[in-house]
Amino acid sequence: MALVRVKNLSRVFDVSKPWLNRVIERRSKAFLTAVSEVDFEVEPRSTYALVGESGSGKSTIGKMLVGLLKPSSGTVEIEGIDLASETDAAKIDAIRSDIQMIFQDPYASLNPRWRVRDIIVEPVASRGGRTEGLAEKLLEQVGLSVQDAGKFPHEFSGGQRQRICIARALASEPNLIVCDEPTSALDVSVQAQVLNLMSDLKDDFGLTYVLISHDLTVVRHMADKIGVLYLGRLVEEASPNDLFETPKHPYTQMLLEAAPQMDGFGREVQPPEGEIPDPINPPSGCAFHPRCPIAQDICKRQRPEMRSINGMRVACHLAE
Amino acid sequence: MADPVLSIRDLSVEIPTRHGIVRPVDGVSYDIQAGEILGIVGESGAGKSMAGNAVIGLLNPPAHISKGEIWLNGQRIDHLKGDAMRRLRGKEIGMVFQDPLTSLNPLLRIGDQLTETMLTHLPISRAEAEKRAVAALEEVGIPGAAERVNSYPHEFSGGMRQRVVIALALCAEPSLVIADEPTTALDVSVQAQIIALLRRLCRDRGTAVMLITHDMGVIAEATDRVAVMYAGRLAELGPVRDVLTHPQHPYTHGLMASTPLASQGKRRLHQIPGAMPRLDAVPDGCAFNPRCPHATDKCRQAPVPRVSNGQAACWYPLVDEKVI
Amino acid sequence: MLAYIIRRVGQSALVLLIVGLVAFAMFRFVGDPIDNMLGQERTAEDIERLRSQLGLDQPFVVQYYKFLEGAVQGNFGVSYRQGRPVAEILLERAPATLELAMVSGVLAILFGIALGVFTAIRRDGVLANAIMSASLIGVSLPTFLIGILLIYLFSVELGWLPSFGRGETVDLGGWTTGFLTESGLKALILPSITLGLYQMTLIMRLVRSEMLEVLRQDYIRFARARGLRDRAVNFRHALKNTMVPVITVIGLQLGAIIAFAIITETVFQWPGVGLLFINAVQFVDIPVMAAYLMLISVMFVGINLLVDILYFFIDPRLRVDRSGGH
Amino acid sequence: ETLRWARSGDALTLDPHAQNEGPTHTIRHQMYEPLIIRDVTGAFEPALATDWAPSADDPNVWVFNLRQGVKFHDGADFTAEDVVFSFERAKQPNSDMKELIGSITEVRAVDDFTVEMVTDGPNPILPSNLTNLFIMDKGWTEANNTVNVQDFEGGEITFATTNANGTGPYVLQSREPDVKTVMVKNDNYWGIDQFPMEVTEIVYTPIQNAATRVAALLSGEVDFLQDMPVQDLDRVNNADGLVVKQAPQNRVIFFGMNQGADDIEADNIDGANPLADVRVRKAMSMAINRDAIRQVVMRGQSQPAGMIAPPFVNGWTEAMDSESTTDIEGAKALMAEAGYGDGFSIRLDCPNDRYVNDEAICQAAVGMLGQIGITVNLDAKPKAQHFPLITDGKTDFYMLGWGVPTYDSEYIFNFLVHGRESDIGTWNGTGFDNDDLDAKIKSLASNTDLEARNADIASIWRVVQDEQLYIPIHHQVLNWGMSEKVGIEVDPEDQPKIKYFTMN
Amino acid sequence: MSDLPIPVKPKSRFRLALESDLFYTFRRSPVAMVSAAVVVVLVLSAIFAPLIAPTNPFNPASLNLMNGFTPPMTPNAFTGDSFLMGTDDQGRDVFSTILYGMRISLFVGVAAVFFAMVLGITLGLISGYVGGWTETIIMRTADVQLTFPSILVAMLIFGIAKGVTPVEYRDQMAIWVLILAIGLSDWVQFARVVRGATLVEKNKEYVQAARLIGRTPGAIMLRHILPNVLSPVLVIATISLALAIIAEATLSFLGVGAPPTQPSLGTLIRIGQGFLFSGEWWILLFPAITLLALALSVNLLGDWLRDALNPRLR
Ligand SMILES: Nc1ncnc2c1ncn2[C@@H]1O[C@H](COP(=O)(O)OP(=O)(O)OP(=O)(O)O)[C@@H](O)[C@H]1O
Ligand SMILES: Nc1ncnc2c1ncn2[C@@H]1O[C@H](COP(=O)(O)OP(=O)(O)OP(=O)(O)O)[C@@H](O)[C@H]1O
Ligand SMILES: [Mg+2]
Ligand SMILES: [Mg+2]
Repeated sequence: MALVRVKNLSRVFDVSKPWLNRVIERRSKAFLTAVSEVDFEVEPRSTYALVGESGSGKSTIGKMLVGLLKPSSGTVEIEGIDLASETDAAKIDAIRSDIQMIFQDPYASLNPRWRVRDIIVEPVASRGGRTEGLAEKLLEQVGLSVQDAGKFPHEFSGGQRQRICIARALASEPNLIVCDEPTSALDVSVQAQVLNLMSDLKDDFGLTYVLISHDLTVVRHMADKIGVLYLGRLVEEASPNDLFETPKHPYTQMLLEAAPQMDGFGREVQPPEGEIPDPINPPSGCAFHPRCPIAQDICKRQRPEMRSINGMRVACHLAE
Repeated sequence: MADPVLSIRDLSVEIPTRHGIVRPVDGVSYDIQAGEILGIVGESGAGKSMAGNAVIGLLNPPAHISKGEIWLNGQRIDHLKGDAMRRLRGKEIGMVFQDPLTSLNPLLRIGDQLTETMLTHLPISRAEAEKRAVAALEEVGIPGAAERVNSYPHEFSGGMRQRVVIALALCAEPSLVIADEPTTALDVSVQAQIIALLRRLCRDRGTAVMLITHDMGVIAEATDRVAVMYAGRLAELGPVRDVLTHPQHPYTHGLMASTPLASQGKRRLHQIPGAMPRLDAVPDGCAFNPRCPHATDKCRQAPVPRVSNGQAACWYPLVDEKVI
Repeated sequence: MLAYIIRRVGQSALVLLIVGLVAFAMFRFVGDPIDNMLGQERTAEDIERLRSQLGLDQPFVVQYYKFLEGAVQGNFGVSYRQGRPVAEILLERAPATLELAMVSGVLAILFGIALGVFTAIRRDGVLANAIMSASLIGVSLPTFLIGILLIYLFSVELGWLPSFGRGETVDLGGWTTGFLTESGLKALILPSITLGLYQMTLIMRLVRSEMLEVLRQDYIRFARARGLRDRAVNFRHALKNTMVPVITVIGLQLGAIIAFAIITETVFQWPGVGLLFINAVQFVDIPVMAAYLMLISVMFVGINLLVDILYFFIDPRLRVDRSGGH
Repeated sequence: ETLRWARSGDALTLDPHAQNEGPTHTIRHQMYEPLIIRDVTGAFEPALATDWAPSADDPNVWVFNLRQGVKFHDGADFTAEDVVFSFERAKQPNSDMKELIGSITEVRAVDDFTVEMVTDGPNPILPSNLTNLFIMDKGWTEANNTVNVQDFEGGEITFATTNANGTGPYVLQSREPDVKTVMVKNDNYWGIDQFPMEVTEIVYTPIQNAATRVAALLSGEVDFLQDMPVQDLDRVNNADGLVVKQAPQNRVIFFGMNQGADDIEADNIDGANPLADVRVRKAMSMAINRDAIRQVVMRGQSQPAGMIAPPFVNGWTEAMDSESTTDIEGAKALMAEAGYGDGFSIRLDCPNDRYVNDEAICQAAVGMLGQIGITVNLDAKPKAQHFPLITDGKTDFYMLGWGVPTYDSEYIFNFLVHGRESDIGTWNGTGFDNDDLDAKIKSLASNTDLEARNADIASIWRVVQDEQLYIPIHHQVLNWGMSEKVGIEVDPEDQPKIKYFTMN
Repeated sequence: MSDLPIPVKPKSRFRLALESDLFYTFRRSPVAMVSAAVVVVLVLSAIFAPLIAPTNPFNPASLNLMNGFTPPMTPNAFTGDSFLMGTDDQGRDVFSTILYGMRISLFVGVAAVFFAMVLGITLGLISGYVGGWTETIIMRTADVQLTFPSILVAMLIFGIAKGVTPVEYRDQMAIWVLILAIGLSDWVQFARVVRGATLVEKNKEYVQAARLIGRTPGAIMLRHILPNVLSPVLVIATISLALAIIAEATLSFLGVGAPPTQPSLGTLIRIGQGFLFSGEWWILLFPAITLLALALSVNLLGDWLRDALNPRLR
């Protein structure tokens, strides 16, 4: 059974101007659809990756998964329980301690005024759990030393901080960790350390990851399944090999083509056309159609549904 | 070979700090030819930006050039002061910064920022400058340039703004462009557009480009030669294909190996232990020695050999280590 | 634009309503108006009669409304102390304060901005540092002390400038001005320096720190990297951006000048509303206090409204529709 | 020549009968005239009356012959009718001058230039009461709808509050209350040849802040300064072209104590009034070191007082005026005897803008009383708030200063010793009320046998002294600072009349 | 749980403070050190005034009026007493009076700033963190408050308090009214800065991490955000302290502050300025210098703190 089941998930932000401006300028309310009708499932002990360009709704989905944001519609079920509609406080609490998150910016993720020990044990301490020696144990598990528990975050480098964040995430012994761009602020050499650590911990603790990233190489390296987002919509979902070898959606193809390659010496690519449209007034039909090299009439009119093709899911009228 | 556009000789930059003198650029030398793109790559804090700022004379005090020479088109410029240096900026050296959102003055129209730059450097009339401003915007691929000159920066998207910044850097036709992480803040698709633009300009105008980035992929695709920096020093310098496919310096090698590559599947990533030292605690000898698997006592004591084109700053350069 | 201004006007009106409430509450609850008006030999009847005459038996909201209505028409009642309508006294005194505030405001803004820019640009210069140190003394010396010292030096010891009052004034249809006579102009010098000095120091320090902040911005680095002349960088690029936050504060300071005039007016016996107010406080002359309060807030709100609109013209980002994009 | 004249406060109103207050009278004196004034020496001088005498026929009548050919500023002729009108106006309930003419029952015009005043008994000193009673023009007053005296306390303003139409030597040119009042020479003044009248324009400016006031004189912006701060006398005297002229003032400063009440609220003793015990009052007086106050606070500009009558006043004796002694030990003993050996605490109400260094004197007294165990909490405030406390009987321990424009003890007794009634004893805040004494005081007004009258006065003073009704402090010395070109001697009542000024 | 590693004793806060950048820049700044020294000396001498001062000027019974106007270090003509800084018109030893007056000035200043700080921080935190209507109301109130410069607010409150309190309590009340008045006019700054900082901090990921754990808004505000917004608060508090001291002096100068029998520095200056022309300069000069020294050094410290705590300047 899937650990995470996301159904028809949408999130709309109200970005209207103040009331008075709307009245005077005769505008209606403006809504930004950050996430629109997204469906996916995450198997236990697997890594599910979400990729997409900036503003495609990755973080918004991540926050809805962990309950930091409420969905506008649709549901997120973790272990069969929907945090938004569940009323049993005990169940909610149980699920909450089952989910953790690692953020992009290791510098902003740690309260600079707290000692590392207090930071790490906070998830447990705030629930009244036993914290004796816990921080030290976790620090060793993430490859730091016991002495570090008494230090303050500013005494650590970015990679070390990310390890502390991981230690904090592990403190409440979660099943699911949502990682929002965990390495994009790190240098390659440190990124490798963190990615390796994440893989090790996954095996050791039987963790499930939802990995959010815009870096295709990282995603390919880590994920068991990849979902590609464009303008808040899931446009394609497949295993790494399928996705990278035979991308079905023109956007995925464009993305793969445009991404710089380590062996692409002097590669002359035709750079993709245009930029991501304004999410407040997204294009009709398939949101990608204005930039799509193969777009046809139907793409303008009708929003493509997710279809399964050869074990991949793709939302494109023309994909086959 | 023709004289290089830019030639840096044994350049050091020093910053006096609380913990002693920090040397974010330490004995760096390289040349850039006309029409060539030199990539500068390295981890955050390796001194890439400092080197670029030193060239254009925009080091923030107390940082200053402590040693070495910088030659631009046969003129020595590292000791130029005040107005003399200012005349070179924009005119001879164009600069593109990382963040297009903050590089443009929010209160001035794009066109005004362009004409003001041209009028400062070129002996042309205002009308002429305005005409050229439109042309400059067209050249970097801004649609509807004639109207867009009257727009304010906030009316552009990120990618467009970076094009404007490039247009500004190029509008006085400098012979050298320093681009400090020009694409880091941008999406891949836009990044590809900007890189293509830079390459085209370099090719069409014969401009020399110094492209600072930490993205190996960008280096591979965009540059002709690459200089790898580590802890303020040059680790390796050479044609991009040689350096990336056959790195001689263990650091370059480690860097390449720790990047997840499609070809290598899901195996454990190669990992360089530790992290780049803080610049106030660079170890003696080779700066990389504590992290290097091959380090000997010699690496820990003797200063490393000098880098020359195609050769690494290492006592024990790797041979035949193919990475890609 | 329109919406912006309407909102500002609305907010200003709200501010005035609240201030009005305070003023009204002072009237209603602090000085017992009956006590103040009837004195010793009052009878229960007298009190009742006066209560209904003053409308004190009506509901609070009605009373407040009546008060506001009166206030809008400039009817603030009669000063307990002077026995004259407050509005009349205020009108008589306002020109003195306004002229003083205007001169010191202009001085403070001109010198404040100029010195602020100078000290920011020559951040490490000897002169700039000297100015900065002096400015700290400026904010550390109470205004009244400065006034006393100026009088001592320039009036008593040197005998160059008058030590008190407005000098000769010319009456221009109800507005008495000191601008048109030599003695009036001379009399303005010391008080306006005293009053403006503190605000000038504040503005200068603010301009400096904002300017330094702006000078650190990427677009300034980029402007320098394009080889623009220092003058263009400092003034066209930096100063204009500095003005955006500075203007708001200047607006606040201008309001403060009018209030700080209380001190200056006391020291220099300047016949303005400040002197009136301090006397009112000593005498618990509630009508004058309340009216002064309203007067100050109207001026303050007015200035800030102007400033906000000015703000709007300086910063193009405010002018466009901000809903889309990010 | 312009006289630039400054003092600490402004006239409260111009209405001649609305306020009986020194500085207010001072301004009026330049524009209005009473029947009689006092010259710089304090002697009577004819003003609008040329001569006056009790009627030969009726001891209850005074006859005044009026000056002829006098015109008001607006050109109207001055006649007996105006005098009658003005006296009637001054007797209105709103008038603050009514106490002074309380004994007058009728004023009648015999002819255009003769007026008779009928009193309720023989009143030998009536003329003394008239020196601040200004005459208004009946026609002007009626035309401007200001027949009724302004209700000052009630906050009323009338035409007469801000305008003036007198017979005086100067004409009001402009007035901004608390700011500036300008008067110009009245070229039609009846006495234009009699008096120097060298000042052609008067610019009167109140300056509250003492230092600013002195600075204005020092810097030459002011020619004539009243309310000179005593500490600056030397400085002004030593300055080029400036002089300070001084003279003893007809004003005594003292403390009053509420001794009539059974319990007072300003102290910390419940159920008893320590001030009711004469031993306490004596002890308090003995604790005050008047010499020290003279030396330090007043810088020699005062004369220690033993009674609350200035030396100018009929009834003053040197013996009584030196009765105050300082004796801390004796005072402590008295306190112990009265049962207050441990002292008590009390609030002292004090003005801070009326008398010379009033607040500093109170402060000094606080320290001195502290030495005999009385903890004094000082509450100093402007005169406008202080005086009502006394007249309303809301203070238990207060400072007051008293000048005697009539130069007779009766004036003091009427206001300060007689038990408080609606039209007499109005400034007696002590709660002291002795019916025998009151009768004696009342009889003074109509006692024409001056010897017997003086004996009565002496005996009343004896009681006041023995009861320690008040604690006298000192007689003020008056200081006027002026430019050397101003020629004028100090007026003991602090009432400069500019028509006497010479300018050279 | 024997397999758990033994915790190591971390460095104490004090040691960390000594090693901190702040302390380092402090040691490097002569201005900061000198002004800190001045502040410390002044504050200590105010606190220990009863021990240091030769006389107690607040006890009127101990004064000898004959000592009035004694110049500094010159024997009095009548009593032969001699005073370091002379005496004032009441025979009070100026030196002692300054010490005692400084107590009042400092107490009023510190208490007012503390009051403003607590109020401002609370409202700033709440409006920044909670947002919405709460924020609108609080910040609009702040705008209204800004309409009234401190001096004006203080005088109004003073006037009103004078109108409503019985005379007996006025003296005791004066100081509390001063504190209330100055504090009330000062909270906006704190609220604005704290709100601004809170808006920044609340979007930082450590706050999200805390929310994720399910911590209550109160706990997040207090335990997480508050410690991180304190450095600008510290700067403002220092500068406000200088302002509050000056405001107190100004109000006392205007006669609406400390009573003359318990003079603060401002009251002393008001008294002293009356003797400016008469040659008794010491009555004005010494309190004025003290006030200037106090305000200046606190201001200098604040200035230095602002630079030192500003991360962008480092
Ligand atoms: N609180 C919010 N209010 C309004 N709009 C929001 C809010 N949060 C996110 N958005 C908008 O929702 C869209 C998706 O945002 P999201 O942060 O999920 O993107 P992302 O894919 O994580 O991008 P990035 O790679 O830049 O982090 C963006 O257009 C963003 O501007
Ligand atoms: N004022 C300073 N005092 C001390 N060290 C400084 C100062 N300014 C910069 N440095 C150090 O100089 C080094 C070089 O910085 P530089 O900006 O050149 O690095 P970079 O390679 O461009 O890094 P990035 O990829 O993050 O831009 C950094 O390690 C930085 O910490
Ligand atoms: Mg994101
Ligand atoms: Mg850089």
